[in-house]
Amino acid sequence: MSTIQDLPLEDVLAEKPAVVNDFQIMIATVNGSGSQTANTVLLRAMFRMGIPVSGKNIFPSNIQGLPTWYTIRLSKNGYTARLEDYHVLVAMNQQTAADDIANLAPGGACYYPEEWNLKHERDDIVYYPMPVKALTDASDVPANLSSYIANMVYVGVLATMLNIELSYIEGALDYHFNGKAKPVQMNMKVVQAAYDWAQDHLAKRDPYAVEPMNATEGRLLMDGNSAAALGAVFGGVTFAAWYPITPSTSLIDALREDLAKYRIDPETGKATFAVIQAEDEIGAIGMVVGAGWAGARAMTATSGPGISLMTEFAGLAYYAEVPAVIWDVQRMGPSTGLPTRTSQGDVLTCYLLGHGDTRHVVLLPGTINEIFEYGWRAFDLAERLQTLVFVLSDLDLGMNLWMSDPFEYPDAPMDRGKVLTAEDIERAGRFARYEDVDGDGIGYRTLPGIDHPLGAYFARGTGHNARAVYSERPDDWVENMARLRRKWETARTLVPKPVVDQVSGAEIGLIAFGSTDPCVVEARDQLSARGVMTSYLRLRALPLEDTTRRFIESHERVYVVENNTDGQMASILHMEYPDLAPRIHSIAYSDGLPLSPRWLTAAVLEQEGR
Amino acid sequence: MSTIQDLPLEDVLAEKPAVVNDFQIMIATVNGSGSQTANTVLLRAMFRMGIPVSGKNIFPSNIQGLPTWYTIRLSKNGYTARLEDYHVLVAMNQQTAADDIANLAPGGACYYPEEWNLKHERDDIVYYPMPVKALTDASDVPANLSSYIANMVYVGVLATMLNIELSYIEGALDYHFNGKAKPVQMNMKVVQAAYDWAQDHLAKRDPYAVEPMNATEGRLLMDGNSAAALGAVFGGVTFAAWYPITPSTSLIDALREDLAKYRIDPETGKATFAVIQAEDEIGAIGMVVGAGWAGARAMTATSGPGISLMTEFAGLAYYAEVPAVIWDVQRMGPSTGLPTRTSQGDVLTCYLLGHGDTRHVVLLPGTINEIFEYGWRAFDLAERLQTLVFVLSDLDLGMNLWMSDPFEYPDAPMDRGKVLTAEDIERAGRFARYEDVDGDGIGYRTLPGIDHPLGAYFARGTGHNARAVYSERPDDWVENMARLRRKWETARTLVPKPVVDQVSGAEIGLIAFGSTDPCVVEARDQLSARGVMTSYLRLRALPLEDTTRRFIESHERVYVVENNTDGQMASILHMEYPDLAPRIHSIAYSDGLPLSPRWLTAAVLEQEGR
Amino acid sequence: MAANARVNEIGLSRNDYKGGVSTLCQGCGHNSIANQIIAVAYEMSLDPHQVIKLSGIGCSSKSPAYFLNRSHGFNGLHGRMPALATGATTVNRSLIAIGVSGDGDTGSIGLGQFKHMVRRNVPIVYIVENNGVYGLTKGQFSATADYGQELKYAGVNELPPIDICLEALAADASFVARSFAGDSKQVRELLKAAIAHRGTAVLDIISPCVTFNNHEDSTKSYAYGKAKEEPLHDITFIPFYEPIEIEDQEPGQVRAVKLYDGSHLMLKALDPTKHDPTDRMAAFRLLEEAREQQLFITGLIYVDENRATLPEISRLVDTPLVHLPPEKLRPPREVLDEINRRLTCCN
Amino acid sequence: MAANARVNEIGLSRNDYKGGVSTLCQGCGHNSIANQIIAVAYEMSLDPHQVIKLSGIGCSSKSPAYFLNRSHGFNGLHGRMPALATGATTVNRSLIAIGVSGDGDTGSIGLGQFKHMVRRNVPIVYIVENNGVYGLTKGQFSATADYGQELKYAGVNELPPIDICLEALAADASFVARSFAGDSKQVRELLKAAIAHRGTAVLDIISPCVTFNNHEDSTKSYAYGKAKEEPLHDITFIPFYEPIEIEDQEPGQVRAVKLYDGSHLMLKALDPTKHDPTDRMAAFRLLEEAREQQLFITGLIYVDENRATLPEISRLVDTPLVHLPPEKLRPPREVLDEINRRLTCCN
Ligand SMILES: Cc1ncc(C[n+]2csc(CCOP(=O)(O)OP(=O)(O)O)c2C)c(N)n1
Ligand SMILES: Cc1ncc(C[n+]2csc(CCOP(=O)(O)OP(=O)(O)O)c2C)c(N)n1
Ligand code: SF4
Ligand code: SF4
Ligand SMILES: [Mg+2]
Ligand SMILES: [Mg+2]
Repeated sequence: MSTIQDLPLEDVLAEKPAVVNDFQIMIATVNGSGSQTANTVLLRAMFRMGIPVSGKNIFPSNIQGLPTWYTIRLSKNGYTARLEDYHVLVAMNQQTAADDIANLAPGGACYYPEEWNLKHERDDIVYYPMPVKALTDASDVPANLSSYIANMVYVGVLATMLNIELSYIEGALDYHFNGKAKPVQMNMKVVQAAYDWAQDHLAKRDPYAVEPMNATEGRLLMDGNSAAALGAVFGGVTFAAWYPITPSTSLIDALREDLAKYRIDPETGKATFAVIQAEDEIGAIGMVVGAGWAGARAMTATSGPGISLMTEFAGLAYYAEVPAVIWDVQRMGPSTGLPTRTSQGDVLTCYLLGHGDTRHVVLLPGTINEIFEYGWRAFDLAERLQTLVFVLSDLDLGMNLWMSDPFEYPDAPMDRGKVLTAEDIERAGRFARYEDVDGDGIGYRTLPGIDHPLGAYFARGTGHNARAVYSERPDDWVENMARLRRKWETARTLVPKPVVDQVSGAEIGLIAFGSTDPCVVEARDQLSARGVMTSYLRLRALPLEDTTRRFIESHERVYVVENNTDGQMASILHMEYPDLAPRIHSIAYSDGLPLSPRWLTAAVLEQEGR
Repeated sequence: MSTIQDLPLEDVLAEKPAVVNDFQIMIATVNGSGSQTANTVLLRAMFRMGIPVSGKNIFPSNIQGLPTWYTIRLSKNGYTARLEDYHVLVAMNQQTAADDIANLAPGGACYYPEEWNLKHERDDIVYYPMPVKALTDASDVPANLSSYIANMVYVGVLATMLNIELSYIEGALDYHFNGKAKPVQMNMKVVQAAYDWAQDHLAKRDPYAVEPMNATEGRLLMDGNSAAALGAVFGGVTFAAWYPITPSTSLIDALREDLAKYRIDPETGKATFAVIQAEDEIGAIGMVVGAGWAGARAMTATSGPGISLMTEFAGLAYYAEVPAVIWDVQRMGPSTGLPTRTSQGDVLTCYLLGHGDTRHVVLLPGTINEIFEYGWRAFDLAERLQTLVFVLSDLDLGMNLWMSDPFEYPDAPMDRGKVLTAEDIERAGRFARYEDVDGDGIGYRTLPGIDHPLGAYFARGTGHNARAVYSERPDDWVENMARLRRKWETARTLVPKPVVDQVSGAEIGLIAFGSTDPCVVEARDQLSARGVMTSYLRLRALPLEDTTRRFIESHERVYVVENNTDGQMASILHMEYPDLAPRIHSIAYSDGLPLSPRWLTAAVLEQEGR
Repeated sequence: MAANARVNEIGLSRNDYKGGVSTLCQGCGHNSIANQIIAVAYEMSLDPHQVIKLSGIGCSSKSPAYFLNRSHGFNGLHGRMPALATGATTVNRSLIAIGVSGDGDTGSIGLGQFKHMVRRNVPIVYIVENNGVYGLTKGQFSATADYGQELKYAGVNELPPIDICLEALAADASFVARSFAGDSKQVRELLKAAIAHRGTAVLDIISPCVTFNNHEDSTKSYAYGKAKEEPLHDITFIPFYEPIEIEDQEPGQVRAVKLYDGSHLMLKALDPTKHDPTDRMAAFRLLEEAREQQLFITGLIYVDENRATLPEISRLVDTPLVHLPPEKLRPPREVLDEINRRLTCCN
Repeated sequence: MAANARVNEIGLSRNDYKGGVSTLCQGCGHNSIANQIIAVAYEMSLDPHQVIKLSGIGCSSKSPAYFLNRSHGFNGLHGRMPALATGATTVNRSLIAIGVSGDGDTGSIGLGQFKHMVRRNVPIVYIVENNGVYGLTKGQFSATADYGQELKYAGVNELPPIDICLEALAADASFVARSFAGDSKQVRELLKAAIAHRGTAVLDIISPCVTFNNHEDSTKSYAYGKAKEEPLHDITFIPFYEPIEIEDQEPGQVRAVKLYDGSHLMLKALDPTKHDPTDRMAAFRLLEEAREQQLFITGLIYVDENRATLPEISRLVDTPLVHLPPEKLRPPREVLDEINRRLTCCN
């Protein structure tokens, strides 16, 4: 086994006191090597120590053998944005090791398999070789299974070197394997061996360490896709149709699991739901629209390419006024783009999806809690408004683990919207599907199967009058579109309001949405440290409502921060508020990774000319 | 046969002197009744008399038996917009006769089949019964064919009553039947009989008449779809794939005819082109993209629903940088909407088509000449820019007959863009498909079949670097998108510039595009008569270029006029020029019909508070 | 006694099954089919409120507006009715779905969805009103057009036809039948069988387009020699035709039906004593042979009453999902509490 | 003598036909197929510059990056490669198109395009690397998955499989063959025949997914009884496998191939003395029988060398359209003058 090398690190370390609970770990592996368990166990162990953490998986679009990076950020201040720097590197991928090491922050620690016989080229970092092969070989796990647990070596080594009590690791493993003793034990054996080895062989020469805190009590750690699925279950979803696509697939996987758990009829053992894997996204949304029309709470989940394929049906649902929920877990576009990288690039697309004069309600959750909430609330909105509701998540929110407060039970019964019964029609003596009885632009609908001679109507994407009869009359068209406009105004009053932190005296406002929230939160602190006070409005839905107008009016300059190339939300604000457009500026960037606070701070300072 | 009734019309007519070459005729029929020949013959006859005319067909989305209206406007001033009023009614559809007559302008003339025994309820119009059945029965056309020519009765009657010499009718018939004597003769017989009958039996009691002028000499009368097809032929199109959809179908019909005429290789008798009817629009655009990639000048034509289905491929072509041309002959949306009514509702859709950060070049022809020109120029632009070029026409431009100056032969050889030969590569010793060698954002491409070991590249919609190699690297993505942005800036300099009529001292500017031009032209005269001077900019392409910015800057208020509900072009201007957005106002309307000058004048006056 | 006065088992008159006035061409086969649907629904005493009518886009797809006004209808997108049907019938398994499509709708743009619907055995009577052309867009070839057929505007079709029945069979259809719009009796019989069928019942009904499929030269017909008149008018004139109606056909017999333009369609009624419709291989053979002989087999070609339907595969509760009360849909507060407890730090 | 030093008839070494390094899983059948394409292209002395490689999206669709680096490639959209191929081969009829797709790509999302491409007889070698799952999206069932098959994450498949060969046949394919990725020799032979074929050559190659199609229970196999170990890790760990390779198979023989997880695939090599591949009816029978016996027929199932290809139907000039000089494309000025003359008022 390796001996400890002596490096002239003193100059670096001398200046650096211990850095506790405030750094980033980067674990570089290849995909298919099973590191995901090791990484999330590490993350969860520190979370259970009470330390605010966040983890991001940067993985390739293939199944096996390509570089994958996992970052774990610890932040005693509770920041969860992506840091550009990393301070502790676990280099498990020889292919990328040179780059990985080159980018390690000065003073950082580099763990790597000693089999590499790595040349220690940088003298401003600490190298820690790990006997990965030796330790796995030495484990009493059956030989054919030993490679399964190789990654546990770095878990054990890091536990020693960062000062993580093994009980936390064991707890995390227990959580990961759902309490199954055998895999927990087998993995723990390797962890323990590595831990012991490190105790004996490695001397701590870098400043990075963890310490228990009390900042995660009562919080949970979950990925957005799982939260969305759970939300949908509590939203009473009865129908989901989908077609697999990264990064939305795990949403439906979770949904199927949750439904099987919580929505099997106890009396009959049968399903109170159906989940259908369609042959493509046109099929998926078509099924969902059919189900929504028939009265179900129906949803699909997809990503950009699927959204593109749903364009025509989105227009039909808009114009025939069929409720359904579409989750777009965004990835990089245009086109197939980067299937395993994050972006907020579908904002304009979803908002306007469909040819002709089409415009959709879009929810923009920014936290795991909100994702859960919109998971059920989207159905209420869709049925109330009788239209599609898009929920925009993204790969970062959807597939990475985030801290969250516990989920809150829906605060009201399900709102099934305006659905007439046979009795209602009997009483009224008439029924006109698209009549604006209440002045809110929303007609009353009936469901197939209603037992009344006047109960049926004919849904279609072609021009129709208030009685749902085919019509090419100019006035019918104009009236119908005017009613849809009124419905849009109603939607403004029903969608979630933005979250505003208005700072008195702040000249500039920041507007953001979705997964960029952690970045904005941290950058605002950095900016304020530089003397730039900012207000902050986090959009949570389209159409916009008046809070946003007032926010913009009350700042001289407003920067719209988003993780795409074209500044799509800024464009929407420009087109919705032309009178305010000159003060609305875009700060947009997209390279596949979550936005970093350092970048945002610099971008704002630059635009502010500071 | 009918006798002439006496009506107390004197009060109406007394005030009205003869109205010559300045009124609108409305012919109400049912579709499938074959009136199209009669109507266009009438239109063309008057055109050949030297009178500026325009004709609009308002037809239902079925094949037989539903109401259809055809309007012919005569305007000695050369106006060609749709008038809301009509002054001469040919009522051939009993189903709509009541409404048709009710809407006839006071003092107008109503022709109808005497078989109806119509009650003459209005005393402010003139009724002229026509013995349609009697005259067709009396014709010596074989009985089984007589209904084919029934509509010629009103042609003959109108010829008498409006004062059209039969030689013009005959000339128009000759044109219509491509010089084939037999159908011309048979139709003329009925025309003549009706003409004679009217001479004998009808006394002129309304003021509407035509007189030869000299305002159409050297001009032609054509529908936009035919002009587009012809333009494409002169653009050297080699490949078209399509799927039938109203109102774009006749574009491809014309293209197939023209290609068969002008593009059969004289030596071999074989085709220098392929036109493939795809199984749907996804197939159509896929074939076109495949053909464009392989080096062909490839095009498709469709309408809104087809555009929706092309979304995913549009994103691929944008990002893989494949040239091709897409004609969108717009109809009413959302959804299937009104398939046989006109709209400019796909502007935003086409501009942004595709998920992710996608943005397309869009040409906006406003006249038949321009349609022809863009028919060929779109290929030059597509190949020069290596991207999709959308050409937005609409049902009004595409399917109705318009006057036009003769077509101009392309002013330059075909621009096939940056295509490397094997020799080029041999010379350079290298080839990198997406490298920005010239700083204009446009790389050099090669075509399959190039005979050089370094000549091949791999096209894809996923992330790639300058050498077209798959890449997930953040910097590759960012560089590629930055280059596409540069290409976009290059596009600005290459697309057709707007046409500007800047009126000194005009406070307000009007911006329009496409088929609304005639409406704007006429409304400007009406406005100036009301003391409102306007400048006018007609957009001819997206991306915008600086002329438009300067135009907006030089007016306090700018109104963007468009035939859709949401004011889509106004939105684009808002998002592209946020600094100018407050002065950019939307005037948008869409009811399936072309915009009327009266409506526009009123809308501007209202917004101006006058 | 007027027909209207009569009522069926559930007390409805034939009129109660009517639809709006057709806007299709006079003589269009699609109208005959709509009429047979009305007749069959009346005769079978279907509850119209339990019926849903679905369609794509096309002349054929307009049909649902012309029957069963008391039933909910959804005129969807071109070629995409199968998806709508899949969703609707899954969430309400008590509905009887009648889908009407065209050959363009099903065979061209919709082929993929059609086959996947068949494969899932979605409970629906899926009627293809097959005329070999795109009627509504004025006469282009559809994917079922005869090889070598000539149309005025579309030219000559050089592609082999897609056989809807063969496609259904290959996709494991549980019910495949073919008929001719003019054979009211057979259409009615097959409609009844289809409605009684549990899964997807594919009914390919040849329904000539009087307006655009006026082919003079068709592999379906013997040559029609009439010298063509010089056209006196253009395509915008559409003559009126009487619908074609044929008499009862003897099983096994081949019959030539004269179409509007004088061309002929060759039909052969299946002989049930000779063909076992539960034999898949026999069904393939039948279709392949008919193809070689350039004639259309009519009748019930294949049926499998045992294949599980999509709601069955999905192991749904018996109550239609859309009728489940809120308490069956939203788990109680305690369940979320328990989830939170399990998830939150640091148990 | 090193293999690299050898050159073929056009002076290229085997290396000149190589592609990039594969990023597929070790042992993936798709890699074997890519290797056979390299071998065949080399042996047939194909000019790589005249080859285009096309694909959809999926692990299989990545393959074209791993062979024939000197050929142009287009990695298109999921399920939409047929359209790209149709356009490209029509405008350049001298190209040899090799398309690689997956069963999800062709059988699920792409079924419609696939069938219409086949129907048009587009000149292309169309390979389906068929593993019954979606590899790239991690193990859902595709439309070709066995009935009753169980996957770890996707559960049990309750739908009948789509048979790519049967689908091709029903759509009037002019060349239909099936093989197994591990049978290099047969794959090579069929590839050669396919490349030599003028129209669409459909090659359905069973290519097991080592990572996700590790089914223990499959209608393709006899039961695999091994008691399952408690999983030590989750799906993110993917073991390395050696590619499966079988020895030459006797015609007519049934062979069970052991897959990575111990399950078995039943293959039956066609006996060319017993099966006439020009007999369409026989081909249907063959596929239907194999289906009933739950085994896979491998070999050339159907071929029709006479069917016209799309470029032929389109009556194209011999010169590829993309090579036509400008003067063949843009009619001269006089033509437009004449058109203007004819159109303008008032002749
Ligand atoms: C996406 C889309 N593409 C094209 C159309 C235009 N379109 C309407 S009906 C039709 C064809 C209908 O043919 P078929 O299904 O055979 O019905 P038929 O009219 O012959 O009864 C087409 C192409 C459309 N509505 N939507
Ligand atoms: C429109 C669209 N939907 C979904 C996806 C996601 N996706 C990528 S590959 C794939 C399935 C591939 O399966 P298959 O064709 O069988 O190839 P394999 O990976 O098994 O070789 C899917 C669904 C996509 N890229 N595009
Ligand atoms: S066009 Fe043909 S299919 Fe359409 S309604 Fe008329 S006859 Fe029927
Ligand atoms: S996941 Fe399966 S199909 Fe994909 S590369 Fe791995 S073994 Fe092959
Ligand atoms: Mg049809
Ligand atoms: Mg697969």
